[in-house]
Amino acid sequence: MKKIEAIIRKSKYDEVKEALHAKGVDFFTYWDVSGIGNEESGLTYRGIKYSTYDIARRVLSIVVEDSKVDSVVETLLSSARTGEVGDGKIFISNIEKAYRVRNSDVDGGALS
Amino acid sequence: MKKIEAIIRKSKYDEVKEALHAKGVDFFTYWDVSGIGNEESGLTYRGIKYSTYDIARRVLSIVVEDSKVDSVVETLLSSARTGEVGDGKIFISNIEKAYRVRNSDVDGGALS
Amino acid sequence: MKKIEAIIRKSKYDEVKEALHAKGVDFFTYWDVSGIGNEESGLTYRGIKYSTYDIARRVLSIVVEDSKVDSVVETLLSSARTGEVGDGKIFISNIEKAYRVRNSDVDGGALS
Amino acid sequence: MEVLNFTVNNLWMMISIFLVFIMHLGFACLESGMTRGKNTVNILFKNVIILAIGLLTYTILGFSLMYPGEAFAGDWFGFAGFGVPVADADVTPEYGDMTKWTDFLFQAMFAATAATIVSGAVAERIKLWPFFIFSILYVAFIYPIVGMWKWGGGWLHTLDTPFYDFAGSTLVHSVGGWAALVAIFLLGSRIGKYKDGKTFAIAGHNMPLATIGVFLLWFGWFGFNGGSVLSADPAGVSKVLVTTCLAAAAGTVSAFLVSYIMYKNFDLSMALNGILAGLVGITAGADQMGILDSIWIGLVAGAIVVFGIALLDKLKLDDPVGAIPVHLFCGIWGTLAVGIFGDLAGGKQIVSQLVGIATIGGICVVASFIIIGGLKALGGIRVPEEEELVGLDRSEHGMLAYPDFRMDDH
Amino acid sequence: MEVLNFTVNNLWMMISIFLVFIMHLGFACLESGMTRGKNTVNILFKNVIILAIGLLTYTILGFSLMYPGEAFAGDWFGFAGFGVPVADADVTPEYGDMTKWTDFLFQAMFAATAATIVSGAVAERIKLWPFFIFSILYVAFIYPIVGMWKWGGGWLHTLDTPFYDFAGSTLVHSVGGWAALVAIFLLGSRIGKYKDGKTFAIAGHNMPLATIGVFLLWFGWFGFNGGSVLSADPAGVSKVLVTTCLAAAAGTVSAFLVSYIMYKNFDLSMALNGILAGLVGITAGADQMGILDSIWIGLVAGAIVVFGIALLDKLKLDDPVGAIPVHLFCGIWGTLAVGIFGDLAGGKQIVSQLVGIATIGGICVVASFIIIGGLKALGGIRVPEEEELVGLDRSEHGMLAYPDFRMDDH
Amino acid sequence: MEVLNFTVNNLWMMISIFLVFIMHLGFACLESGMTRGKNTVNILFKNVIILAIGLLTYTILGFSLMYPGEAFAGDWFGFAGFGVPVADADVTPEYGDMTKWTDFLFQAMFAATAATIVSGAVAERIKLWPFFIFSILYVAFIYPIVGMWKWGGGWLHTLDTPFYDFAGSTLVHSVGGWAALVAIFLLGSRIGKYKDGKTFAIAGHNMPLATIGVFLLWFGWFGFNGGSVLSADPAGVSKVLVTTCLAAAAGTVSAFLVSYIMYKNFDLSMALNGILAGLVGITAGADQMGILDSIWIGLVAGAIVVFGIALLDKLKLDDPVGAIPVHLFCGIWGTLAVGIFGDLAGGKQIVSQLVGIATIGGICVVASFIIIGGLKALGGIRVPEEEELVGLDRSEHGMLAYPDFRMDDH
Ligand SMILES: Nc1ncnc2c1ncn2[C@@H]1O[C@H](COP(=O)(O)OP(=O)(O)O)[C@@H](O)[C@H]1O
Ligand SMILES: Nc1ncnc2c1ncn2[C@@H]1O[C@H](COP(=O)(O)OP(=O)(O)O)[C@@H](O)[C@H]1O
Ligand SMILES: Nc1ncnc2c1ncn2[C@@H]1O[C@H](COP(=O)(O)OP(=O)(O)O)[C@@H](O)[C@H]1O
Repeated sequence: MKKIEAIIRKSKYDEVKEALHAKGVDFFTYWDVSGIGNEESGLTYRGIKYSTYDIARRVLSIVVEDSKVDSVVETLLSSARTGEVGDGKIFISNIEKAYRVRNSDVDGGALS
Repeated sequence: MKKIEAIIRKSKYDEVKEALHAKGVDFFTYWDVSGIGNEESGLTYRGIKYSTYDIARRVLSIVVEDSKVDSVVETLLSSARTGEVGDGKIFISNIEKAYRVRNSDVDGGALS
Repeated sequence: MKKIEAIIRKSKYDEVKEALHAKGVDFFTYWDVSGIGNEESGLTYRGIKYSTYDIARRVLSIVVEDSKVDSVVETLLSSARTGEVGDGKIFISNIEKAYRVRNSDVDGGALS
Repeated sequence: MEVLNFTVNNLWMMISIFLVFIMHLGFACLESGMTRGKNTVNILFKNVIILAIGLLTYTILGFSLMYPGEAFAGDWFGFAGFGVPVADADVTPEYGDMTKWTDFLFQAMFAATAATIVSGAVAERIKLWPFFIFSILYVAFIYPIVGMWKWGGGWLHTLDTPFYDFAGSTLVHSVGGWAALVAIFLLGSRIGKYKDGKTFAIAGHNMPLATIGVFLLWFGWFGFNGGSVLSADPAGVSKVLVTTCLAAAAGTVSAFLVSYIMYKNFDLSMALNGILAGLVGITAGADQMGILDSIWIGLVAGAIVVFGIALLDKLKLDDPVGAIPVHLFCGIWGTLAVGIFGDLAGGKQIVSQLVGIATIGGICVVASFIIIGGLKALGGIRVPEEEELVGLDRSEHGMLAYPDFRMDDH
Repeated sequence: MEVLNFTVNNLWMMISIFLVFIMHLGFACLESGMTRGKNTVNILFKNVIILAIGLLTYTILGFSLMYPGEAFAGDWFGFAGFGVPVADADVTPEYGDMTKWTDFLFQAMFAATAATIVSGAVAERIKLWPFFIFSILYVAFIYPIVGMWKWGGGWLHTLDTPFYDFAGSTLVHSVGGWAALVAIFLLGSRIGKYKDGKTFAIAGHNMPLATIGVFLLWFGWFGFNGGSVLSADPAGVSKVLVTTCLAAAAGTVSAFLVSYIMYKNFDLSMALNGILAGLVGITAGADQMGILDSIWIGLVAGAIVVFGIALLDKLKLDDPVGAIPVHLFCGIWGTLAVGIFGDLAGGKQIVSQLVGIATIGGICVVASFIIIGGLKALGGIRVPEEEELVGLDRSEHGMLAYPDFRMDDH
Repeated sequence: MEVLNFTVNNLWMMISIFLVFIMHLGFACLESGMTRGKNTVNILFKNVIILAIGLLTYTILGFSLMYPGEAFAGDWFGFAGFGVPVADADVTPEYGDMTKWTDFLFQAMFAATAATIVSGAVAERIKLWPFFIFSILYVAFIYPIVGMWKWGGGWLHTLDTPFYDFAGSTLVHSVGGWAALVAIFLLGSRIGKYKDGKTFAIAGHNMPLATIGVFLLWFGWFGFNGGSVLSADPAGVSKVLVTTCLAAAAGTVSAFLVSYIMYKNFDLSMALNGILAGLVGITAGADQMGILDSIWIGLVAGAIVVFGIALLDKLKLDDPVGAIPVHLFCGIWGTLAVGIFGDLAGGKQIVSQLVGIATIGGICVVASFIIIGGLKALGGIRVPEEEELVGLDRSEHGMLAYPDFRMDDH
């Protein structure tokens, strides 16, 4: 199994979620993070402009079987893209074991 | 070393924490996430029911030595379980190196 | 590529960020977590002292090429340190693949 | 004695000013609480600026348009000249039950309300400049001209059976409500609200803030209705306070129960809207009703608001805070109720009420269409899609509402 | 002249109505701020509905039960019939220093307070329907019947040395406090509050909200105590305002210092409770005290609240917002203080105060036991454990307090 | 008749007390909203305690120092003895237009304001005890002594062309503002505010809270300025209300536009400060100005606040909430404006105004330097760096502002 971690724009979340559902990926976990990268955001507070590189982003963590990785990545790449700097990243890492808490199912059986 | 990431119900957190402590696992990191899975939650806002699959969950990230993995997983499986859909998942992955910032201890020595 | 996950004190964040920038690490993602470890924090609420081991921390997740790992870790170790209990941990794990959403760049090319 | 009487009446009216003033904070809290956290600075900003603009335009010409004087009795339009000249006699009992200063400020505080009602309905997607331009024009011209028809002694006031609107169910609330209706029709719904024929919930971000807002509005309504007696007359004012409170209480209970029956949940936002429904409903006849009348009016208003919210969603008209059900639907209901309940009830009164509702509705709709439609044609009134998704706070203001919020421990 | 005097007194009483009204917002803010974010909608909902219910039941029978008229002087019970009939004379000086409308509404605003006090203590675990049923019964019957004993001219008022309770340390605050005590005894503590013989902190979720609540309560207390003079008498009212403020200030300082000495931290929640302690403490004798008396009463009240909170925890009685130390303990203290300080001080007065405290405490405890115990036996009063853990907002309301809160940047 | 007149005036003054009281909540909300979430409990705590301390010290000696009586007319200092003795005649028309109780409490509510102004400027880094000691000394001695110079009949009042400060642009706001200036000079800026010659934004944590604060301050200002007429005189008070509101509205618009032109964004915090700027600006001459004067004063004040904020940053003086631009700069502007606009305008008046501004500024600066400098020398006034980074809530209070906040769904 692989863990796909996608760091995306918050404003793209709904689109990404629907694209994933359309591909049958109905299981994942997400949370909000700040990202430091190429995108700059201009804020002003009491006359002080501060261009911050800290941008609000959302991380999706999706664990899937190896065979599905490519299709999920493709879905993410297309649905999360605006083409502007700051669209985010996708990182793939290995998951050695997975359990479903409810009934102790393991691995493949635990993912859905 | 392995990283055990457990995605559990927020309402089970206290129980899980105590169970972990009882097993001598006194070190971990947690944060709140939303999970998309089998559980559905019914909310209503101004007459519109929206059944959301986004459920508030908590992730525990516990890095332990290989020998301890099974016992921690067992503890998690039993203490986080309600038996209802939505109890969460546990994912195990590999950690190659660990450091303690305070004194640059590494690996096993850094985990406690 | 490796993922460096550093769990640090929130109050050290600015220093760490600057140290990373000084080393040319301009790309990472961070979020706030609670950590359970050796540090204890005394709070009081309506006369009840509760010494909590849940401390607010910040996680920095930095994906870099293998060659850069050591220098980033060193930078983190020195900039995040106060020497007091609770300075945090650094965990290294393997990343198999990385994509840039904007243009589907992969791996090394996706990291900056 | 006369002077002392004048002092007392003036004192009460000044207090009413303070109360109506605080309604602006009520609106700001309610509207920002019921919308998303990414648009909070925007809503607050609009409410702050509208109040300032409203006070200034009312000074420049609003007051003169709305109260042009006896010379224009029975007319459709009048104007007494720019500014608010205050002669020596204007601060003595000669002027009436209060000084002209008091009179002016009480009316000025009312004026900004109409535009504030709109700001809730168009929230989360309208551009700032077009909104300000619309607000200035609406508060400076439409509100006072329509107000003149009745309160300024105009034609609705001199009908055989005069149109009756004690404190403004129609003259204030519906005037705001009609503009809100036109505005959201021209603006379109927020992204994600209606999709594939289904309605989605877009929950507000801060229910305590919304609750503070509604309580402050009720608090302010003591002055809105109570002050509309225009003197401290004990019998008159205290009766108005009782009818106002009972209608609000009845509106709460009925919105609570109706929404509970319909949707099987205890919906705080419905109960809050129920309070406002009762308050708007009683406003037109607060001085004409007895205890039971008020309770009936409130009960019906509370139900109207629940059904009204559902109706708008059916029509795919997106009103994030329920401004239209509350201010327009209950405003109409309250105005009609004057013909159905209380001392003025009767067929002729109902006709007059309908005439008032229809003509005022007509001009408000037309004016709003022209102004907002014009702005839409000229430069657009809606923020670009990307800005809406990111939130107006970041895109229009470059500021966030909670930039350094901390919840250290979980 | 008489009419003008009437107008002025009535005006002051109407203002007091507004002030007491805003206390309900104060309670809503305080209670929601001092409890967890997962139960916020629930608390706000209770406060909104209770106010509406309180006003309506007081209209239907509360006012008649509490002020049944001269015929029932010295009695334990009286009833003047359903509703609030207002005759023509009732809005003239014949009725007294204010119109009957004003009188009624002022009393009605007081009434809901008692139930609101309970809502804070039972927060985070009580079921909604039983709470509403209890509140209706308590506000409709117990509060007015007990109030009649003193303010309605009943037996406590006609004692040789009449029981004295100026604005309700006992008649309002303790009446709420006793019910709160019984309720939390029957309900049990929140999960996680007491475990293995230890007490755990369950911190509230929003201290600014709690602070707003307490300031609004102080603001409202100007009307609660000041209005209880029942006329605009300059000497009387202004003295009451001074004693009220000084007791509140003294309560703040003493709760701050006592808790600092005991716990070595600057506890905002204690300072806030200290304000309320001083206010409740002075309420029974606000018109009888001098400057120094008020300061003493406040200082003691501030200490009582700090020790009271600790005491309840010792007894494993879980009161999330400190309603019982504030309203019951300081209510008792304030009532007793009338016999110790100020113009009425004396042994006989102490005895009368004790009689009042005891009999009222007795009936409140018994009535609460019957009602709440009955509800517990019938269908249960506590939400299931799982729902409590998940939070009442989600489980009972299907709504969240901050569903779209954003803190974009860290 | 005389009694009734007395009753009415006293009633108005009591209402003004309530309004000025609520300004303390306004300050608490504004200051906590405009600072970071890790220092929120600290700010709230300071505001709560300062009010209590202010009321108590004013009771003990402040009132006597500020209003020592005729005997000290034209003097620099006077003292009428400890406490606030109230003789029988003091609650009758003999005393004046209100009872001594009312007079005292109105002045006491004013007193605490000065220290509260300071608390905003020194936020997020000052230690609690030194702050409390400073506040006690400043409120107990400096504020009343300076106030005596004018309002107590002292030397500024008996100048040939008396210094004029209607409601305290200088006597309250600048007195607080000067101390704030000295304090932040001695304290230094917050970590991270100025670095390598650049200024960084440290955004506040809760803009709705700040907005509530400003609206409540405006609400309170009705009593602050309106009450300073010291009677319910219809002409006088209602005029003051109008000038106050128009200056506030003009300040809003001008701060909005100036900051929009300078920084190209719609800055809510600037608009909010603009409201306060207008209010402080009009305060010295609220009773002397006409409609146009008020608007001019507000427009200038709104611009001053925007430039003032930029100026302080240039000087590396770190004022998190803009207390100094608002209260000091606009306080000076408002005081000068009395010589420029309105009924008193003229060269001699300008000179007197300058004399007042300078002497009061002088003594405030010197006194603040001695007190705060002394505290700094003795034990330090600033929290250790680590505590500042962690936040004062955790380090000084061991409490968090939002310990259990939930935003369940994203
Ligand atoms: N090396 C990295 N490690 C972790 N997160 C990264 C890394 N590089 C980028 N990110 C995340 O991806 C987000 C988008 O990257 P950014 O450089 O702004 O845009 P783009 O990928 O279009 O060049 C960043 O805000 C950050 O959260
Ligand atoms: N493949 C996955 N990748 C990441 N997180 C997952 C995955 N599947 C489930 N989860 C997480 O686990 C939670 C519980 O899963 P759910 O399917 O609701 O219940 P159950 O495991 O009992 O069937 C989800 O809310 C989600 O946060
Ligand atoms: N085994 C672990 N797995 C995951 N996170 C850990 C682990 N051990 C420590 N942490 C994180 O590191 C933080 C600091 O650790 P702590 O033990 O308090 O200090 P120190 O490392 O100085 O002994 C903890 O708050 C926790 O977030």
